[in-house]
Amino acid sequence: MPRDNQTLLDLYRLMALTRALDGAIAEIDGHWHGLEGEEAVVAGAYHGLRPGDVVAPHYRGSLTAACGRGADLRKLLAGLLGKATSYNRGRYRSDVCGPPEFNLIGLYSGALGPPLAYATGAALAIKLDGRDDVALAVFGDGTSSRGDCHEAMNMASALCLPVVFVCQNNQIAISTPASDGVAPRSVADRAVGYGMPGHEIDGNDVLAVHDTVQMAIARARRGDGPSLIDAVTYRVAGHFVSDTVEDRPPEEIERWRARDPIALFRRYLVEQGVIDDGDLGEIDQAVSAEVAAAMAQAKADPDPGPDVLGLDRVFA
Amino acid sequence: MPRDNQTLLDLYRLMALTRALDGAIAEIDGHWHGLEGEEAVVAGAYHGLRPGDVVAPHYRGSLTAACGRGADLRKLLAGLLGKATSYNRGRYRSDVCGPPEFNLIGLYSGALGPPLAYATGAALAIKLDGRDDVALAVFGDGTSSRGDCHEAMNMASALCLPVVFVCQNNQIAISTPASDGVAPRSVADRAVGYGMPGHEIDGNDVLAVHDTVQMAIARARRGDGPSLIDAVTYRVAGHFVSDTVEDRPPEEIERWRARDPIALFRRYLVEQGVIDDGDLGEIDQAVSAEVAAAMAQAKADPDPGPDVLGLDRVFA
Amino acid sequence: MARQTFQQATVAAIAEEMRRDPDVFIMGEDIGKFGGPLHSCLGLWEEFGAEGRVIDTPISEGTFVGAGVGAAMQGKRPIVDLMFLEFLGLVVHQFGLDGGAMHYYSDGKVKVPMVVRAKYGVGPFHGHAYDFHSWLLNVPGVKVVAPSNPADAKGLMKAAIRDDNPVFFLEHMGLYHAGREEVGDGDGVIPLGQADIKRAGNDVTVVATALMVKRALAAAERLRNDGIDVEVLDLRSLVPMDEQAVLTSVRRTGRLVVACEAIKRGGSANEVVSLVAEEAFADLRAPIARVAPPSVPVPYHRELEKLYLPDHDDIADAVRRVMAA
Amino acid sequence: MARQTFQQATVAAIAEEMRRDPDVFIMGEDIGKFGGPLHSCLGLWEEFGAEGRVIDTPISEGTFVGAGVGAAMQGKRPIVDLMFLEFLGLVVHQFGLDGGAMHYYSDGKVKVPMVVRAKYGVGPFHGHAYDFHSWLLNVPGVKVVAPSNPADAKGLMKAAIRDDNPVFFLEHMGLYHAGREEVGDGDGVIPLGQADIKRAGNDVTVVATALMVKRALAAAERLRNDGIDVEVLDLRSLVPMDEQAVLTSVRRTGRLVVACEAIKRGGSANEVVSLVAEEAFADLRAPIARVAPPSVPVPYHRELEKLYLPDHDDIADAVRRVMAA
Ligand SMILES: Cc1ncc(C[n+]2csc(CCOP(=O)(O)OP(=O)(O)O)c2C)c(N)n1
Ligand SMILES: Cc1ncc(C[n+]2csc(CCOP(=O)(O)OP(=O)(O)O)c2C)c(N)n1
Ligand SMILES: [Mg+2]
Ligand SMILES: [Mg+2]
Repeated sequence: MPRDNQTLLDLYRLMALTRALDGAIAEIDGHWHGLEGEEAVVAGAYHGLRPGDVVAPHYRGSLTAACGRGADLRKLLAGLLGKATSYNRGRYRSDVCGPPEFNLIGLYSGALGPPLAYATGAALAIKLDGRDDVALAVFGDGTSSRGDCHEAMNMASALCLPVVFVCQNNQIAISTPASDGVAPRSVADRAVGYGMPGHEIDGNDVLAVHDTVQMAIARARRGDGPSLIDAVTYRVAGHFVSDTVEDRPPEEIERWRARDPIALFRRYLVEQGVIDDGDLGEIDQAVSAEVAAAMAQAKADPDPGPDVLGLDRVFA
Repeated sequence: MPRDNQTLLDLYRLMALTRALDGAIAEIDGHWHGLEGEEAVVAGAYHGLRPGDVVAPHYRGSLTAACGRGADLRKLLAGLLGKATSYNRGRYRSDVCGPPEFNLIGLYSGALGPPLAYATGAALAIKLDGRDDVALAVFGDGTSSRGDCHEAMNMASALCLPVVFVCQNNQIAISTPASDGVAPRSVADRAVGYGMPGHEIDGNDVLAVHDTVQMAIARARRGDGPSLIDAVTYRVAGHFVSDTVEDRPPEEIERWRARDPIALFRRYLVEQGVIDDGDLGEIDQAVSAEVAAAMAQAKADPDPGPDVLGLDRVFA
Repeated sequence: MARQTFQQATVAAIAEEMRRDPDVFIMGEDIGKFGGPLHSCLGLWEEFGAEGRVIDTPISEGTFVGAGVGAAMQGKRPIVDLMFLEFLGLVVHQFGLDGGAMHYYSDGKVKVPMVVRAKYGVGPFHGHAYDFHSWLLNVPGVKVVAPSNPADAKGLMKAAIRDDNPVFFLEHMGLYHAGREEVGDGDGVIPLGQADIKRAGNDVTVVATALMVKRALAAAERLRNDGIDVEVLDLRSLVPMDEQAVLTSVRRTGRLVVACEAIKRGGSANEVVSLVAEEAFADLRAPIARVAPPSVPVPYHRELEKLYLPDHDDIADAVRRVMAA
Repeated sequence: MARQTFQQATVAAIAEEMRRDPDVFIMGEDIGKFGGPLHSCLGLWEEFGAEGRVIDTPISEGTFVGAGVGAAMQGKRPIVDLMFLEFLGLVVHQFGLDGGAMHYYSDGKVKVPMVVRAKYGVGPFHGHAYDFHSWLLNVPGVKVVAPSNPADAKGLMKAAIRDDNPVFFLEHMGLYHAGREEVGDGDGVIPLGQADIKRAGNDVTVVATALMVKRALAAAERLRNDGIDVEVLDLRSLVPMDEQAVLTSVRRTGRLVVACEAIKRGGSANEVVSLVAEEAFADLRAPIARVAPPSVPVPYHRELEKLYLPDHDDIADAVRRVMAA
């Protein structure tokens, strides 16, 4: 797949931003669901979408989706703190629910699964309106056991809707290894049952992710219907920051750490002569500074006042 | 698969009984969901189970499951009429919900799908108790689109439970052809996604059904886990008796009528020298007489009195 | 003006709104060429099917209701035919918890203009009678409509479709084909949240919706012979509830009976009772009475079903009780 | 006797029942080696895991709750850890409509002895606070338990496990790790349906469950300084509800305030209000008052959350209001 240097650097930047955010948020929020090791999936999937495309991101990576679509970092971080300056003035958390003005569908309750239906509905709206936008529905390996997954894929296939389903398969759900919670080895194996293309890919290879997602998006834009991509990666982090229970073999974690997607991509970029180490370091620094500044601002931002409770603002 | 003449004749008898019931009930209940053409699936699946096996039948064929397990015909028909002599004294309908004393799981609400979970739970109980019984979960092609199907199969596979899933695939759901409601051609294609064996079989061939179900049951009894069988048949009848809307090509219906499972099996039995036409006719007559007698009794049976309402009998 | 059944009036409202607004579409099981169970969508396929605005879905309730939410977020105005209210438990998360919260949680940026319609109730169709609408009162952000006659059904369905929130629209199977009544052909939107006094009276207020309105009216006729003058207040929508209308009536009559088809324990009747016990206590001259089925599953035999469901006698008895107190 | 938290007492009850009855087992997400979110099952894996009685399930709520129903029909006594009450909408059909109806519809032949436990409520864990238990009051055949302290949690969990019906067991996250209290180590079953007077008083009855009991007691302390003597009645189980205890108390005090963490509209508080408005009207000296969150989704920022959830001041204000009326 042809891609220009700008795309490569944008992908790198989104991965670096994801990591920088991860570190900064972990410091202030013990309940943050980190995504160390999974940056290639989220950057690869969320980069290069059009404004009319609709995204229902997996909660782990929701902030990356928002950043990838142009949301403001300070407002997002304010949303993590519930500040009045956040996109919803503190009514709801930004870490699992992105600003809808960027065509993001979040977790409005905390239940995993239903957003696949909302993405399917967005695709239906797209089709009814004759747009050539697409919906992207991303979910975890654990979430793939929910009936919502089955129904959404089956319905998207039956109605030939422009949806791309991506499993952010970090091979674990809280403590449950995918091998226990997800019966087959690959979630992509399910595609045949829905009569749609299924792709199992290396989720630590950002270009594999990006290329495959873009290919599936192109197919959907053409009106050829949904696809299912199983991007296999690994949750190097705990389930959330203060999750100290770790039952996986240390060697396994180390093996995956050695396949760190950012390090892999850095090596690739340097080897291909796209950029040198020094300039990569500059990107890293710029991103970190941006995050630090946004965080400092968000922290200083005001808390919401009682008016935000908005007892009469439930109904439109 | 070795089978004795008795099994063959029992299978025939259950098919004939199913058809006789179908005709007799259609006369009195405009809302009866007939199963002309589907007798091979239900007789093949429900014959030859052990008392400890648990069955969650598809609603269309629920009475056959009850008969196959030894339930009393008059009580069942009384249950259709809500009579005081029915298994539950008129509290609930017998056409979609069989008597639990025969290890039958019915539709206690009218929702299709959840009984697959109940069957999965029965299999879990069986496994916990170290029994070598099995659970049989039968569902329609339309029902296969429910998330329950996915979750039950995935969970049964993940926990290696003794469940046999059978799709009574009559290729339609009310008015929706399987090709519109179920994305792939064969429901059996889904098995690979759950890492379990999948079998697509001719649902008009009672021996194919019986053999395949029994093979899957044997596997489950051995502790080797669940299987999925797609028994492809055809709903020659309307969705229910007074359903006059018919949008399928008459030739298609005629083609399947020509493959009537009872006629096919009769021919086989005669050709194999198991029984001759005259004796088959006698079985038919005996079965019809039995149904007529049971129906007459059920009709004459008393209605439930106000005490059956049992306001204080909701809780155990 | 035309004489229409509840079913016809409801479908007419949908068709008129689909003509008026190209963003309105409808989906559900067997609602296309088949016309919908009990003719819930009769004729829509013929008129709008070719435009793709009448969509047959697989049997995937949570997901097609969820798809309604997702399409509404994109600016469409979906009507989802759930077939039966009995399936509410399969969709309440998508419709209620998520669909109802989006406008609030997004600080007004997301709107979810959708209607879920559902048949229910004891009637000629023998099954799927369960009435669980009461749950929805306890879910923030969703509206609940329960018309009692064809004209109201039409006007309320139009309002529901034009509403920018998730609206649950109840279609009682005991009213569905139960006779034709005059229904206006004009726009005739009936705003949600406006109760209607179906019979004025001075002695006692009976609050009801749907089939219970009919039965309350029958009870009122009988009670006239006893010299009891009953006011029958049809809430029409339970959320928003016309609290003023209830309070005004009860303040005048001093007595309240609430009739409801959901089982008594935890039913929506309780909201009316609580409103009055809080706000109009000083004007109450007698205990409040609820008339509702006992807290058992809907039984099957028609005689048991009759015992289960409150009829005009049960309502009349309750009225006599509060009059005697 | 031991000093235990709510979480410890609950898990102790489960462990003791699992020791007592080999048919009891537990399943849910991450309840095995991981010990359950918020330690909901801490230690059970170590003791019962090898016997296969602590079962980690895939993320398939409807199906693992349904599997509980199916296993219960076979004579097992499953405990299902739903993790959060927020997921009730994903399982209410299986647990409630089907599970609750089986005993009745089978004319007593099927029993469904199971417990679904679920965490909820505004507390230190920031999220999944939604309280939708009120729905279950309107579902025939299921019981609902909501303890307010460790000792009650233990005794009620034991009763729930021994009960032959589907029981929903609420575990409030604001109480979960909120301090140790004395808990008996004996069998100490607390029968479902027995309210408990947590504080005797003469002027007004405050009915509450779970966290609201704690806050009602705090309000009562403050009101003592105003010379108002509050009785705090902890329902402990909402179904069955100890109607006699409520009526007896209100008949004595003549005043009722009901505090509830579910949003006000359609919340379970309404059942208490309705009971009293029907049965003890003659003894009421003042309007009834409900104290409950407004009908909006639980907001996120801690300050908004505080405004949302009734505290002792809100309860005290309501008491003062009914005293002044
Ligand atoms: C319907 C539902 N069930 C359970 C949970 C609790 N929960 C939160 S995160 C999580 C694990 C999800 O696993 P996976 O989909 O693989 O995502 P990951 O955490 O690995 O990114 C669970 C079970 C939930 N939020 N929603
Ligand atoms: C959850 C649910 N959705 C919808 C219905 C309404 N309904 C009753 S029968 C039926 C068709 C089912 O199709 P299928 O599973 O293929 O069974 P068949 O009728 O063909 O035997 C439907 C949609 C239902 N009972 N339950
Ligand atoms: Mg995962
Ligand atoms: Mg079918």
